[in-house]
Amino acid sequence: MTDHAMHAPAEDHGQEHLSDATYIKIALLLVVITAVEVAIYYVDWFHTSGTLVPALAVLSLVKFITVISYYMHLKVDDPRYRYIFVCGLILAGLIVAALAALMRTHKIDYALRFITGA
Amino acid sequence: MASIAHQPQIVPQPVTTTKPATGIWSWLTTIDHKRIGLMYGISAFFFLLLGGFEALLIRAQLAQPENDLISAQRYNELFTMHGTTMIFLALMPLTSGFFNYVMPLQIGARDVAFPRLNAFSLWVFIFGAIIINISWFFNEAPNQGWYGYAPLTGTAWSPGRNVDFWMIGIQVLGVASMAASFNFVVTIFNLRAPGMKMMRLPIFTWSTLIVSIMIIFAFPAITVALLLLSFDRYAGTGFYEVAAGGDPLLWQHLFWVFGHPEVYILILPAFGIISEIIPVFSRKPLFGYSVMVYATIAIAFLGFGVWAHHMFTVGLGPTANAVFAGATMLIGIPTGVKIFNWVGTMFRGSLRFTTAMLFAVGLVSQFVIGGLSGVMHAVVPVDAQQNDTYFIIAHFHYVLFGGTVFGLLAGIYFWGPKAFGKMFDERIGKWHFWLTFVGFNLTFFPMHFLGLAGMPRRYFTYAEDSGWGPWNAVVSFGALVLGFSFLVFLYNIYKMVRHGEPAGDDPWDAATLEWAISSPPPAYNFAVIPTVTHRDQLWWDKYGDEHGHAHVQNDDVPKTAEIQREANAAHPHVHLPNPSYFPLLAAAGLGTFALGMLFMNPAITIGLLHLPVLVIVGVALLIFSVYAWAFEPAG
Amino acid sequence: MHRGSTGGRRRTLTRLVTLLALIVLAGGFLLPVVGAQSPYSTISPQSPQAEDIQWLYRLVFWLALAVFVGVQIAIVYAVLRYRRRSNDERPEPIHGNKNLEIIWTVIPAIILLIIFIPTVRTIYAHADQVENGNFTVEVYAKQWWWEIHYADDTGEAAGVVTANDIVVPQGKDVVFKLYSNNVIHSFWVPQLSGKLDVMPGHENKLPITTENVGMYFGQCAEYCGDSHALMRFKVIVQPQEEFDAWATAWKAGPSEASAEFVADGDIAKVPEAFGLCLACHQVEGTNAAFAPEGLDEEAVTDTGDMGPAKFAGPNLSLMGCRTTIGAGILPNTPENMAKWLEDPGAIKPGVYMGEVIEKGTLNDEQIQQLVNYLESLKPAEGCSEIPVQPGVEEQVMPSNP
Amino acid sequence: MAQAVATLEHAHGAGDIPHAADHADHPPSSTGLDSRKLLMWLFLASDCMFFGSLIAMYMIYRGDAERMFLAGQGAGPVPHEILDIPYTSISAFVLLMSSLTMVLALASIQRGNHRGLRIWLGATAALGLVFMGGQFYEFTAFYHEGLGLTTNIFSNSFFVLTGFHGAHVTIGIIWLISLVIVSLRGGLRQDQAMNVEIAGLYWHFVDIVWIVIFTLVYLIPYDDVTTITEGAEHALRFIGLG
Repeated sequence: MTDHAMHAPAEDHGQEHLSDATYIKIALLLVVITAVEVAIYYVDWFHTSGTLVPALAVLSLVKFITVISYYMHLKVDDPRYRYIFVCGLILAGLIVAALAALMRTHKIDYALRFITGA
Repeated sequence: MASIAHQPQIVPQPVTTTKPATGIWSWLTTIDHKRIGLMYGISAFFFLLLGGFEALLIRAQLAQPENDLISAQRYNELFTMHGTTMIFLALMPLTSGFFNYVMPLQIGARDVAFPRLNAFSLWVFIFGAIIINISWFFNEAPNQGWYGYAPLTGTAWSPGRNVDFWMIGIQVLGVASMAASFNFVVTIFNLRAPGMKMMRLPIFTWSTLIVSIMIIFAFPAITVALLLLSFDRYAGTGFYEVAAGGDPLLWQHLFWVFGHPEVYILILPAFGIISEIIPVFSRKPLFGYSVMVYATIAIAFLGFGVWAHHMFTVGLGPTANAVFAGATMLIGIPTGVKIFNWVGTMFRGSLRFTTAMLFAVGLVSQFVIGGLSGVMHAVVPVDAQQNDTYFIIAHFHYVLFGGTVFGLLAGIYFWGPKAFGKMFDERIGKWHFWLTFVGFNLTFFPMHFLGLAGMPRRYFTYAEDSGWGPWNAVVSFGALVLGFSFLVFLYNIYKMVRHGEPAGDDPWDAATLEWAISSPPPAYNFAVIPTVTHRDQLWWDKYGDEHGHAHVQNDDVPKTAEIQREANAAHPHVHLPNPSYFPLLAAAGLGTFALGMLFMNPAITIGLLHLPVLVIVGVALLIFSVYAWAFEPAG
Repeated sequence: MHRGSTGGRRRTLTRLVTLLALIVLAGGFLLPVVGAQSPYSTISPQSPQAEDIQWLYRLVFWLALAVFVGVQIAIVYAVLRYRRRSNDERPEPIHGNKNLEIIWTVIPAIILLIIFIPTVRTIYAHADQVENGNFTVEVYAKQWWWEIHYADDTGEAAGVVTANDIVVPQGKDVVFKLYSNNVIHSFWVPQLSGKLDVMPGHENKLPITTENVGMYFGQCAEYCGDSHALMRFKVIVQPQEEFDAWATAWKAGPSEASAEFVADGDIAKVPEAFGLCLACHQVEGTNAAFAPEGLDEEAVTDTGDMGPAKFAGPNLSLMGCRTTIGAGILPNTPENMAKWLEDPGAIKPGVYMGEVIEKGTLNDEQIQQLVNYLESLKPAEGCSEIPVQPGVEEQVMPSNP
Repeated sequence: MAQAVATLEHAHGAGDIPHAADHADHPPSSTGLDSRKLLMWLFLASDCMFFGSLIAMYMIYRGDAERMFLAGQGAGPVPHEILDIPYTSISAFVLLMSSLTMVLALASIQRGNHRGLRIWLGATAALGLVFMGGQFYEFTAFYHEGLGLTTNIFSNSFFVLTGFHGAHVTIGIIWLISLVIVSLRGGLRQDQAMNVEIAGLYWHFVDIVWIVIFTLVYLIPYDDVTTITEGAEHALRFIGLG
C-alpha cells in the first residue's frame, strides 16, 4: 500500500479523460471480438481441433481486460484501485479453479451410477 | 491502583460545546461510532451469556452417561444454537464493537467513513440475531449444526422451519458483517490522521483492516451457499440433492471457503488486542512490529487456501488431502512467529500484571495449546481419528476461548476505562482471571482425553460402558466454574459502573492516540485532528525517543495530549453529522423482508403468513429508507 | 537497567520453572495414556492402518509437547523475571531482532517439514491399500443404523445382507465401500482405522487389514439427525472357518427351531404379527422380502422425498445372533427385544420404526410372539462365539444370548 | 439477496459524506482517494467472490444434465437443445453498448454537459431494460419448452446464475433512472460527477460478469471434450496437483 498520509490532502478527481472517439473505438473493438467469438463457434475446425475453448477464453479475457482498463479506467486511474480489484479477482479465480477441480474428480461417475441405478 | 503513580491524575476537562444527546431516541438514531460500538458490545455480551447458558445446559446433559435431562431434539438445537450464537452473535459482534469503538480513535479520526452505514450494520445485526433466536419461541430452533451440512438441511431430512430460521438469520447477519467491513477498510485507508502512515498504524488497527478484508472476501461464499440452499428448500431445486443431480459436497466447499477464514476473522482481533496490551504493560514497544504485520497478512492470505482441512474425512482423495495438509502446516509458521514476538516483547520489559495483562498473557500461553493441537489435525491420518471428536472441541475452544475470549476480556479490561471513564476493581479482576483460567482448563483440557477415548461430537448421550463418564463429569464441573467466573465478571462490571474510580485520560501510560483524549471521549473524539510523527506516538510525546532510557522529556515538541486538552478547553465548535433514523428503518425493512421470507417456505404454512405480505412491506420499507437516506443531508 | 537479581530470587525462579516443567511433562505423559481404555479408544490400535496413525500421532505429539514446554517456560520465565519492581523503571525499547525472528521462523518450518513428509507418505500408502483389497464389504449408512452387503470377492458370504454387526474373516485386506442415500454419516472403528465419511452421491473406500481376531466397536462420527448418538456398530473379526459357517447359515435361512412359525397364506415362515414388519424388514429364506435395501434409487419419489427408502429397516436374518438391538444401543436379550418392540421411539428418538409402532400398537401376546420368533433366528448349531475386544483392559462384554 | 441489498446500501451511501461536516483541519482522505469510490471498488472485489462462487457452482454442474441426457436419463431439455446463441449474442451486444453509453454519460458530466449526461444515462438504462427484456423473453421461452427452474441440474444452475446477474442489472437500471431524475431536478452538479462514476463502475462490472457468463454458459459447447473445468483439471495435473 503506497502511503500518502503525509501528503497534502488531495481530491480524487477521477481519471484522466479519454476522448469520446476513443470510447467508441473501444466499443467497436468489443463488438468485433464478440462477433469473432460467435463466429468461431460455428466453425467446425475449432471444435474438432480442441482450440475452441482456449480461443474463447483468450477472446473473452481480452474483452474483460479492455472494459476494466478503459471503461472502468483502471489503466489510467490510481493504481490502488487496481490492486484492490485485481486482488479480489485473483482470489475468486483461484478459488473457482480449485473448487471446480476438487469437485469434478469425484462426482461424475458415481452420480451417474446413482441416477441410472447402474 | 487507578493510575500509575508518576502519572499526574488528569481530571477530564468539562466539554460544553457538544453535549451528547441522551434518551432512547438518541441511541436509536445515533451514528456515533462509539455509541454504535457500545451497542454492539452490549448486545454481543448478552449473546455471549446466552451462548454460555446453552453450553451449560449441554454440559448438564453430558455430566453423566445415559442422562435424560434433555431430549435428543432439544440437545441438537442447543449445540447448534451454541455454535451459531457464539460465532455470529457473540464473538464477531464483540470484535466489531472493539473495531467500532477503538479503531477510529486509534487512527485519529472523528468517526468512520460512512457513519450511517455503520448504524445500519448494527441494526441489521440486531435484527438477524432476533430472527435466529425467536426460533426458540416457535419451538423450532435450528438443529442441523452451526455448519449446516447438506443434505441434512434439505426438506427431506429437515422438514420443519428450524433450518429456515438459521439459513435466513445467517444471511441477514452476513449483510451486517459485510457492510461494517467495507466501512472499516475505507476508514482505515482514508481517515488516518496526518502522519499516520500504514506502518505507523497501531497493530490493533492492522487487525481490524485485515479482518475486514477477510470478511469482504469470505462472506460472499456463504452468501451463495445459503442462497443455493434457499432455492433447494423453497423452490425445489437440487443443488445439494444427489437424486436431482446435485452434490452435498458443494455445500461443504462453499461453507468452508467462508468457514476457515472465519476462524481467523474470530482470532485475529484478539491477537490485535493483546498486541496493544502486552507492550503497554511491558513498557516496551511491540517486538518486531513489521513482522507482526506481515505475519497477520500471511495468516489472512493462507487462511483462504486451507479450507479443505475441515474435509479431510470426506474422501477428497490423497492428493487434495496432502496439498491442504501442507498449506495448513504452513499457517503454523506465521502464527508461531506471533507467539514468539509477544514473548519477545515481554523479555527485558517491565511487566505490570493488571487484569488486562493477565488475560493477554493467558492468551499467549493457552492459545499455544490450541495452535499445537491444530498442527496435529493437519496430519491427515491423525485427523481421521480426531476429527469430529471431543479432541477437536478441545482444540477450537483453546483457540476461540483461550484465544478470542481471553483477548476480548483483556480488551474490555484495557479499553473499558476509556469507554466508561471509570476503573475496574483490579482485585476482583484478578479473581475473575484466575477463576476463568482454572475453569477454562478444567472444562476444555479433559476434552482432549475424551477425544482420544473416541467420544464423538454432537452426541446427546453416551453409553455407560463407553468409559467416558468420569472425564465428562470433570468437564461439566469445569463448565460450572467457568459460568461462575462470568458472574464475577458481571459483578465487576456492575461495580465499575456504580463505584469505579475515575480513570483519567491515560490510566495505563499507553502509547496510542485514544489515550490522548478524555475518558470517555467527547462526541467528536479529537478537538483538533492530531498529527502523528511516530508509531507509539504518546510514548514519544511523554518520554521522547520512544521512551528511551534517558527519560528525557522532549519539551520542544507539542504533546498530542496537551494539544487536545487545550483545544477542548477552548470549546471547539466541531460540527458533527446529524443523527439519522433511516439506517434503523432500512435495517427494519430488511429484517421484515427476511422474516416474511422465513414464513413463506411453501412446505410449511401457518395461517396467512405464507402470503408475501411481510416481504412486500419489508421491501417497501427498505426501498423508502434507502432513498430517504440517500437524499438526507448528511449534516 | 538495574535489577536486584539476587541469588535467592534466581533460585526461586529456577525452582518455579522446574516445577512447571514437571507439571507439563506429567500432563504430557498423561495424554498418550489416558483414554486408551475406552472401547472406542483411538490410541490402542489393532490393525496396521491404525498402527500407522498411532506412529504419526506419537511423532507429532512429542514434537508438539517439546514446543509447548519451551514456550511455556519462556512465558513463565519472562513473567517472573521481568515483573515491574518500580514505577520509574523504563526498559530499553527493543524493536526487534532480525536474527532471532529468522530463527523462530525457520525452526518451526523445519519441525513442520519433519511432520509433513511421513504424513504424505501415510496418506498415499493408505490410498494404495484401497486399490489392493481382497475382501469387499459394502456399507450403506441409514438413519440411524448400518446395512452391510457382502460383495462377490467375499467367498461364502457373497450376497449376504446384515446390519450393525459386521462379521469379517481374519487376515484379509478388507475394503469397506461406503454409501448413503440419505444424509452424511461417518464410518469409524477407532481401533482399526480413522474415520471416513459416508457421502451421499459418492463412493468412499476405507481399507482395514484384519490382523487380530476380536470385536471392535464402531460408531457414526458425523452428525446425522436426532439419534446420531445412537448409531453404533461392531466389526467382528473371526477365523475364516467360523466366518464361512456364519455365511452358510445365513443363506440357509431360519433353522428347524423356527419352523413352528410357518404361517398360513402367502407369507411363509413368519408369525402373523410379523405382517406389520414386512414393509421394512426382510428375513432370508422366507417370503418376507419386500423391503428396499442398499441405495434404493427407485424408491426416491419425484418430489425428492425418500419414500420407502427412508423407512426401510435392517435385514433380520440371523437376528438371534446379533449382539445388539437398535444399532448397538441395547444388548440383544429377550427382555430388551420386548422393550424395543413395545415403544422403539422412546428408546431411540426419531427412529422411523417409532412412526409405525407406538406404545400399544402391539399387544403383549404379539410382542412375545415376535420376541420368540426373532430370538429363534439363529443356526441350528447355535451362534458362533463372539470374540473379546483386544487392547482394552476394561472389557465390555458382548451380550450374546 | 445480501449482495443486492449491500449494493443498494453502498450505492446510496452516496449521500453519506461523513467529513463534509468537518473543518478544514481534517484531510478529506489520507490516501487521496475518494471514500465512496474506494468503497465501490472494494464492493466489486467482493462481488467477484460472489459471482466466482456462483460460477464455480455452474462449472461443477455444467454438463451433468448433458451427460445424463447422453446416458438416456434425466429430465427436460439440456443445454445443446435449448441455448440460442444468435439470440444471446444480441443481448451481449446490447449490454456491451450500454457500457459505451455509460462511459459517455460520465464523460458528459465531467465536461458539464448535463443534457448529454441525461441522454446517455437514459440510453444506458434503456439498453439495460432491453437486456432484461431479452432475459425475460429467454426465460419464458425456456419455460414453454419445458425447462423450468427445477427441471434438472442444468436448469437449476442456469437460472440461478443468470438470474442473479439479472438482479444486478435490475438494481443498476433503478440506480441509473434515479440519477436521471436527480439530474433533471438539478441535483447533480458537475463537481458531483463522482456519483455518476460510481454508478458507472457498478454498471461496467455487471457488463464484465456477462462477458464471462456469455462465454461460459453459451459459447463453450457442452459436448466438447475440453470443457473449462476439465481444462483446469489438466492444468492441475500438469503441475502435479491433479
